[in-house]
Amino acid sequence: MTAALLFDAGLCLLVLVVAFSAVAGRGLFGAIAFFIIYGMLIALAWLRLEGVDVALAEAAIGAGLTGMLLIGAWSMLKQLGVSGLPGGPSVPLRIAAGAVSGLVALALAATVLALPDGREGLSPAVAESLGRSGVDNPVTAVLLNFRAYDTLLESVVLLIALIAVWSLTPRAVWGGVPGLAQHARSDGVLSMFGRLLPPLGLVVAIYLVWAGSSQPGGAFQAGTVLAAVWLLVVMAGLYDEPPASSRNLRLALVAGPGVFLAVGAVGAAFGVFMGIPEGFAKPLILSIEFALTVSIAVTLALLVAGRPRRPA
Amino acid sequence: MGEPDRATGVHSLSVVASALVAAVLPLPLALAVLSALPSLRARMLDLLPLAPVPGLVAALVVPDGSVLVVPELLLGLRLEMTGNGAFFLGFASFLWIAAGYFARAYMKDAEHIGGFCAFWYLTLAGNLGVFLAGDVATFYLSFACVSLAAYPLIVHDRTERAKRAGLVYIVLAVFGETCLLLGFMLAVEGAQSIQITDVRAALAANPWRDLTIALLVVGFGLKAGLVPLHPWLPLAHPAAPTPASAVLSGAIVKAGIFGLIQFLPAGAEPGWWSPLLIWAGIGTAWFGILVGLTQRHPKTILAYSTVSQMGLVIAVLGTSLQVGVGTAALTAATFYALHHGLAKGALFMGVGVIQKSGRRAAGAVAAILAALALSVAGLPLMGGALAKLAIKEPLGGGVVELMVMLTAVGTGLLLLRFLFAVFGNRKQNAAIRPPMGLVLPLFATGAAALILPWLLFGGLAGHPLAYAFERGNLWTALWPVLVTAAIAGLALGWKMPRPPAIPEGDLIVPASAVVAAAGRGLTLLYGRLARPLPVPREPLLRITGSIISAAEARLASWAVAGTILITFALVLIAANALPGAR
Amino acid sequence: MSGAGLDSATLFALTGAILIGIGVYGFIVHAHLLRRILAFNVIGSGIFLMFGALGFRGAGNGTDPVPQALIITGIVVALSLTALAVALLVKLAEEEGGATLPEEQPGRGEAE
Amino acid sequence: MTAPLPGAFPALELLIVLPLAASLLAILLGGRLAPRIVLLLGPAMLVVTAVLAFQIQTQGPVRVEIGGWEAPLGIALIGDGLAGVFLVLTAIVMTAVGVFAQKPFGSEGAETTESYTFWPLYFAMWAALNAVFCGGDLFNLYVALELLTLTAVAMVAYGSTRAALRYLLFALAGSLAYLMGIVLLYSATGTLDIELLARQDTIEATRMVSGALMTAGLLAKTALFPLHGWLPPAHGSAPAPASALLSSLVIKASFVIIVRIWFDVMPDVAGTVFVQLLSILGAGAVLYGSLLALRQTRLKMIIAYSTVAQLGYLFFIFPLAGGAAAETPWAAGAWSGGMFHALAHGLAKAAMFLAAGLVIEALGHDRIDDIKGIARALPLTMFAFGLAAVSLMGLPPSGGFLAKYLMLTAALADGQIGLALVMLAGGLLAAAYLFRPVNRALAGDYVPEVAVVTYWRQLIPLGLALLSVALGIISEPPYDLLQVGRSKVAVEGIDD
Amino acid sequence: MTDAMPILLMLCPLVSAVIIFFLREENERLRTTINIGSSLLKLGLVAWTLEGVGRGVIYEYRLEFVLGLYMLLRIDALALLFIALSSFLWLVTTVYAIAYFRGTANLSRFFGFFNLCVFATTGIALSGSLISFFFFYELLTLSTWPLVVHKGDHESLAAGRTYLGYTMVGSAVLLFAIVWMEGTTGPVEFVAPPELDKLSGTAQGAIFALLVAGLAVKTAIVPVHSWLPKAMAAPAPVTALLHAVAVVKAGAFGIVRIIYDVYGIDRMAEHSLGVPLAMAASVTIIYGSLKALQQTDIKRMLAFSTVSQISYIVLGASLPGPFATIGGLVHLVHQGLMKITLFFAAGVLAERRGVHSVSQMAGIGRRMPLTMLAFSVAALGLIGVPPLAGFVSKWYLGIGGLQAGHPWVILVLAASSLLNAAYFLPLIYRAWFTEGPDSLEQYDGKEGPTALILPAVVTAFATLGVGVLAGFAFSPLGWASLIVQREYIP
Repeated sequence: MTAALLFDAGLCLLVLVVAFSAVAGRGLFGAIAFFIIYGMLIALAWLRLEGVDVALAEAAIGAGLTGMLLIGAWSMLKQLGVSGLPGGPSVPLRIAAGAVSGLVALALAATVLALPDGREGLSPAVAESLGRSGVDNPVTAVLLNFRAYDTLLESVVLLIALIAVWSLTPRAVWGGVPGLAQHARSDGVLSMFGRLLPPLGLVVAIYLVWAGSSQPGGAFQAGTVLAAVWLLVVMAGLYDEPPASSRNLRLALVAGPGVFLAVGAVGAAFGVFMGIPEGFAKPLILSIEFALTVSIAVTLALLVAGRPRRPA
Repeated sequence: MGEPDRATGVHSLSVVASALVAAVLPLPLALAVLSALPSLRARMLDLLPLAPVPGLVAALVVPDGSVLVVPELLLGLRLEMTGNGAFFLGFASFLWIAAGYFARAYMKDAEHIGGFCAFWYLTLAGNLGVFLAGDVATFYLSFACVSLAAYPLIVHDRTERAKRAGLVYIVLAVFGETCLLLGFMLAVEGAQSIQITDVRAALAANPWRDLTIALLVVGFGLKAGLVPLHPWLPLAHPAAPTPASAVLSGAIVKAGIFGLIQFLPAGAEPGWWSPLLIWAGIGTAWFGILVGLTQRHPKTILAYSTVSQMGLVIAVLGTSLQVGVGTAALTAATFYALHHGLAKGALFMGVGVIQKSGRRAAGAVAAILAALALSVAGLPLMGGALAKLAIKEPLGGGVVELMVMLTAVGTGLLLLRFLFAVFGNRKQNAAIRPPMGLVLPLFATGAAALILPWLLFGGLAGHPLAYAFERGNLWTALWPVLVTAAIAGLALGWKMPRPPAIPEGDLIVPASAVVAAAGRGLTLLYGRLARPLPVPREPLLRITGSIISAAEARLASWAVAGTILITFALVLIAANALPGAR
Repeated sequence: MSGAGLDSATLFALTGAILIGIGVYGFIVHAHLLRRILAFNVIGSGIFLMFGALGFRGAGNGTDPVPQALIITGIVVALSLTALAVALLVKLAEEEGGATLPEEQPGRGEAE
Repeated sequence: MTAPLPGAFPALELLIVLPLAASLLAILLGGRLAPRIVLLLGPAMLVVTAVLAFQIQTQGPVRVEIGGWEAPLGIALIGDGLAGVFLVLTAIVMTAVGVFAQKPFGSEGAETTESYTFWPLYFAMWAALNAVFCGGDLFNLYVALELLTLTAVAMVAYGSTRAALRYLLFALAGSLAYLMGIVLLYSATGTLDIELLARQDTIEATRMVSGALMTAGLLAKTALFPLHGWLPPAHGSAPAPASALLSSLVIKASFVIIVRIWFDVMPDVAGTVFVQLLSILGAGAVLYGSLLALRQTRLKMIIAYSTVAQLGYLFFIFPLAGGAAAETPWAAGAWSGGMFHALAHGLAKAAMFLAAGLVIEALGHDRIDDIKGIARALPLTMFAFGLAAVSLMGLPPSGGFLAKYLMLTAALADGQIGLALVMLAGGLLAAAYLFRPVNRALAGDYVPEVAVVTYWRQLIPLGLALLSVALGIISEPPYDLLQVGRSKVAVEGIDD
Repeated sequence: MTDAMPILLMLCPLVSAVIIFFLREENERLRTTINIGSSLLKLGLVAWTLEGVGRGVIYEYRLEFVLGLYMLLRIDALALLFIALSSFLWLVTTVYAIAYFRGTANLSRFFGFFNLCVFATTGIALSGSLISFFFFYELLTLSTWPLVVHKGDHESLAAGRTYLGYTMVGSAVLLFAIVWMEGTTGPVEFVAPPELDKLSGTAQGAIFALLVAGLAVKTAIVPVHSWLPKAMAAPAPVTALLHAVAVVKAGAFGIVRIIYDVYGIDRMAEHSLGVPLAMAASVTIIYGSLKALQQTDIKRMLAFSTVSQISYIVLGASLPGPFATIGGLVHLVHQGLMKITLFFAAGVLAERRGVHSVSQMAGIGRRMPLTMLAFSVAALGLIGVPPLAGFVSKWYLGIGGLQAGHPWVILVLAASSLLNAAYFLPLIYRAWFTEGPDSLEQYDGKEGPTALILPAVVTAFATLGVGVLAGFAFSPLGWASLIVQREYIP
């Protein structure tokens, strides 16, 4: 057994323990905290599996944004005075659920072990077509060229999730500002970060998008960074969230998917839906990525902020 | 048989004759329809005597064996003039004319006159149709027409008595019709033809022979007053207006006799039917006499007399079944029935005249009534004696003949009782001169009853007229009369114990009591059975309902559904993976 | 993977399987919806981990990029669903003052 | 399969692009103008689907390789008969509901939550449905299905947060199971393309497990008994147009994927026990759903439980396809019957929910006990309801009858008397539970006071109901379309 | 032309149904014109067809649905018998209904469904294949239901519920049987006997039983008859239709089709399928009459009478031999004429005089002479009094029963006749021979509007006419003989 394997085994064990704590832990806040740690550990695992893009996404989105969502919900519930059920799940239920989930895990494990060896997957095919994709990073090539249709739908999923969250807005505050008003002191640490971070975040984001074509990174990761920066700024009380009725906001929301779709539609007009001509591949992909980044950033930030709660 | 017999339609009638035959039925039918029209109602009474005229003329003019076939009508309408049928047609038409004339005067001020006329015409059409029918369907139609259309005539007065009589009548009539229908179906199926001649010829060989004959005898016997199917007669005759009673007893009852004549397989000796009919007839004759003697109402007595007389005719018809007797007996029966019909019709009219006019009519009317009574009783040289003479031969001597001859005594007594009932009633105080409209038909019919036998005896009885004057025959006719006179004298001189009061319709009284009791019992029983079983439906529904609701609440819960989902996935895997699952 | 004995990829794949089991447990056992949402995310990441591990070829062969791309898509989708679920949960809490569905509270049946 | 000729009309692509664009446009334009988009898009989509149907009918199945990348690297869209009929159904129902929703989700004055958010959701749902029906890649189907779930849950949330959350939970679980199945399948085969997968004919444990997992997940989304717990509250409490979409289209999406899996992807994997199990659950759904529908007191809840019941029939096709049933005079009788049922049910159910919506608009409620006389106030609406009921009961001459007839023939030819009896019982139960509201609506001899419902809006459910009935009369075009590119398995049976 | 005829016949009622549905309620004149016009037009077409079919022409029209599943409309002699009856009675009923409903609400709906009902009945008559038959059979169920519940009161709604409940179950059974058969034999057309030998003898018997059981519901054979008396809650024109032309007849007609054109007489005999059916029919005949005897409400009495009478048709069809068949077929028409007369008259009595029960009939004949005359004629006809229609039927049935070697049939007929007499005669008696409470009131010549009275009189005349003119080639009897000739002499 090599050291690497030993490390991996330790990591796995840690992941499992943390995951169990997140799932079965007593306190809700503790569970969420464990979940965030768990996300980070998973990101680590992804690094071990040479999936840097995934690691980034997992850390940013899986652990970061999801964690923020959960914490936000937790604090809202706390404000509302809603707590968990007294007692918790009954013992028979625990046993039954344990048995069932154990079975699931066993069945899956068995299936995994039963998988035949020597599977190549699609890496040869990707490698073969990478040259025609316009980018060097195979993951980006898959995301934005080979399976661009998936990504298009995915960006719409994100956008529609926001619309869905907005659909929960009471009529009275429609078109209003998401989230609760932040009253951070203007000279506090948050405020300082809020002033410092945006330019930095912007640079990082642009780099991530740019690098995404050849190295790990891309629109989603970049969008997440930007969204995080925005959230920080808002939390610092420097800027308020824009109202949901803002025309510019709406334009920003649809820009990414819109550009993406437009490129696809133009392709369709020339005979190949979502077809990206070889010569224009890189600039086209990059412009899609930038547009997407903006939209994703705005969408993610608003998703975390939640539905409008205050009149504009 | 399939197709109605179109090819063999023998159009052997001359144009005039066929026009006559064709007019016999439509005329009264048309008049019946006209009677229903409010504007014409009043006139229709006057036309009553006119309607049967074509019948009479046809009976006189149209030769025997003439056939008129109209395949488009009914199941293939066939009118046929047979020998006996012509006689029945003729005498019935005559009686209907007379009674119609009588009715003009008698019913002048009656209520519901439109209805009376309509049904009179209908009954008439049916009655004549019976005698002309050449196919079973037409016969049945005519017979049913008589049966049903006579009902309104019976209940015409709307009295309680009339209603009761009507009820008994209609119940029995419908029963009789049903029996006839069944009998006809069986007979037709056996004959594979609806022609009456074919049907009669095939009846003896019919596998259902006995049942068929039984059904026919019941059906026709009911109309003819065969005991125990007779109770409607003594109820209906007195209840109906007199002209109706006259045709009921004189012509309608004869439809039953004619039916037997038409359908019984004469001379074919079908099993024990001959003795059965003979003895049933004799029984009926005696029953009518005995019960009739206990009655007070003159029309009732006449009705019982009709029962009795028809019993005799049926006895004669019974003999016709024997080999070798056949046609002669039928002719004799026809002759007897003919006389009886006219005489009885006249007697009823007489009662009507007395009713309307009281003592003033006593003289001449009494004379003709007495003469008719004596004739029916068989006083020598009267028409009735000839009739008795005609049936003597087929009866063939022995006990049967003796019994028949003895009924002459009974009949004599019964008719004496009748005369006493008519004239002995002191309460009658109306004393107006009877209108000619009533008297004329009475005398015409009476005369016909007394005279016609003389004219027809040669033709029908198969003997020269002189035969009637042979000593033996005279004596045969005379002794019952003498016995009757003796008994009557004794009865007058020696105060007889009052006969038991048997209600009109005799057997119907206990019978209806039994029916009523049975009805009550059935109702009670049905009530028991029909009570629904107590099924606990409500709680059952509630329980299943609550089970379903509980199940649904569980299934909505994710803890349960999630477990199911996962279990499900595992089961699905197993379903494909387990050995033997594929 | 039986042929190669236990390697890192298998290890992570099996970890993924167990993570799924843990998540399933949480998904079933908790009535509190926030914890269910959390469990959902655990299952999701377990599946992704398994997916990634199964597509991992170790050094030299190169990792299969397609699963990675799919996983990234999956993560975003999961986030979208989580966001909606959280928003719905908050609304439920605002409307009904609870963070559980009524049929899963002991002693209360479905009343809709 | 024919690749589209260069310059051929890109019908399939437009069916994805147009509603997506409309959705984005709706977000951009806002609640004032968004409702009007459908008035343009609806006819356009109808035309495009008609062209597509024509293409499929005349040229055979269409296959579009997106971005020009061949599978397994790229994603393909499949335009076969199955996709064609469901795309047409979607276009019809979506357009009708879109026109109908102009009122409840339009805004006369200021933009409201509903008028703004409904339309992007609506168009996205349309896109998602189209993507599912013509998707040729299992993972892409996953993404499309999630988009569909998002829109559907959000629409339910207009009516009831609780129902929406419950729906979401079931959907999440279903998604995870499906995703798990995909992961295993990809790991085993290295492709997610349906056609490529169909060519693999080895039966391995992995494929079995993944098939089962995908099916289980999709069953939760399709709400097959006993996983239907979420459906009645969700469909019963959503706004009427949303309910119409959910019942008539959304659940069909996951069903179509199940059909694709078992008839196209891995027919060899399914065993006799498996297909029987599905049909037994279907039978359970028919009986259980009907019984519960009988116990409901609200019109929409009856319709919702009716959906639970009607879904059951769809699962009869798994054991009935093939076997002795192949001998029936009708090609792929059971399979075609099942698809016809889905179509007829889609049209009829949409009509019913829209009619129920009008009743609620008129009366302010849908309690059956209190809808007396509504037939006099809204005769066209109740007529539409009645017509739709005819189709659901499977009475001639409706599409429901044709479907039932085809399936019944197959069932009896195959000796599956039990299923045949369940089908008949289901029809009778449907008659029983649908009769109650109709009877109630006809009762009374007065016209109740109701809010004004315009005539033309009553025509929408009527039109849908008429279409559902007409499907039984003008059945040849859809039937023929359905046969294009039909899986061989639909005739030969999936279990042998 | 020959192929268009079925379509023309179908279009007449369908087009008028559609137009009337969309007519405004107040547009009475146009509605009436369309109603009467289309009825007359259809009757004319039928008359024309009658001549053609008499010569042996067969009119046929085929409409494909999906591969192998098609609708076949075909006018043969049997179809024409039914369609002629329905066209005639429909015309009469339309006139009656227009008069009956004058001035009430929801008439466009009513007449719309009314015409739809005609459409379905025409379809049933013209169906040339089993599945086409089922198609229209169901359509009939659906289109009659709104008519049954037209009043919208509690009673008629309950009646409608029962009606649907019974008929739907019956249809389900029927469908099951049809599908079972067609699953093996392929589509069954009436013109060519299906290859039933592919099925085992038991299966053939079972399918037959199921087919008949399904049809028995509408035919109201005991024990599935209860819906019929309940359906009396419907308005009089509707009950008249239900009983005389549309619903019960459809069931009986279906049974006739099954026996003669699906199974065929030989197969019926071979598997002795007819006798049990004949017995069931006989039980129904007796039971219906007994129940009718118990009733005091006129319409309920008539309903049970229908239960009894309809089974005559079944009885005739189930017995082998030409006579029984003729009897059954001819009763199809005769029963319709007689029963519709009774319902028309009963409707008039209830509507104009508020007479509902037997006890209220006293003296009514005097005040409603034409109505009661029609009633009496029809009632006597049902009893089987010659020369009315019922006699002809009974005659042929009885002879047929004997021919078939089932002499008990005539006992059934006799018993039924007696029972019929037992419940009809008192009614007639009361009406004509007793005095009502207001007997002083003189007949004022105003029985009711002509359009209300005339239909009953016309059908009563027809009752008489078909009996008196039974021997004509184009009388119902003549036509039934023609059918039987074609059936028995291939």
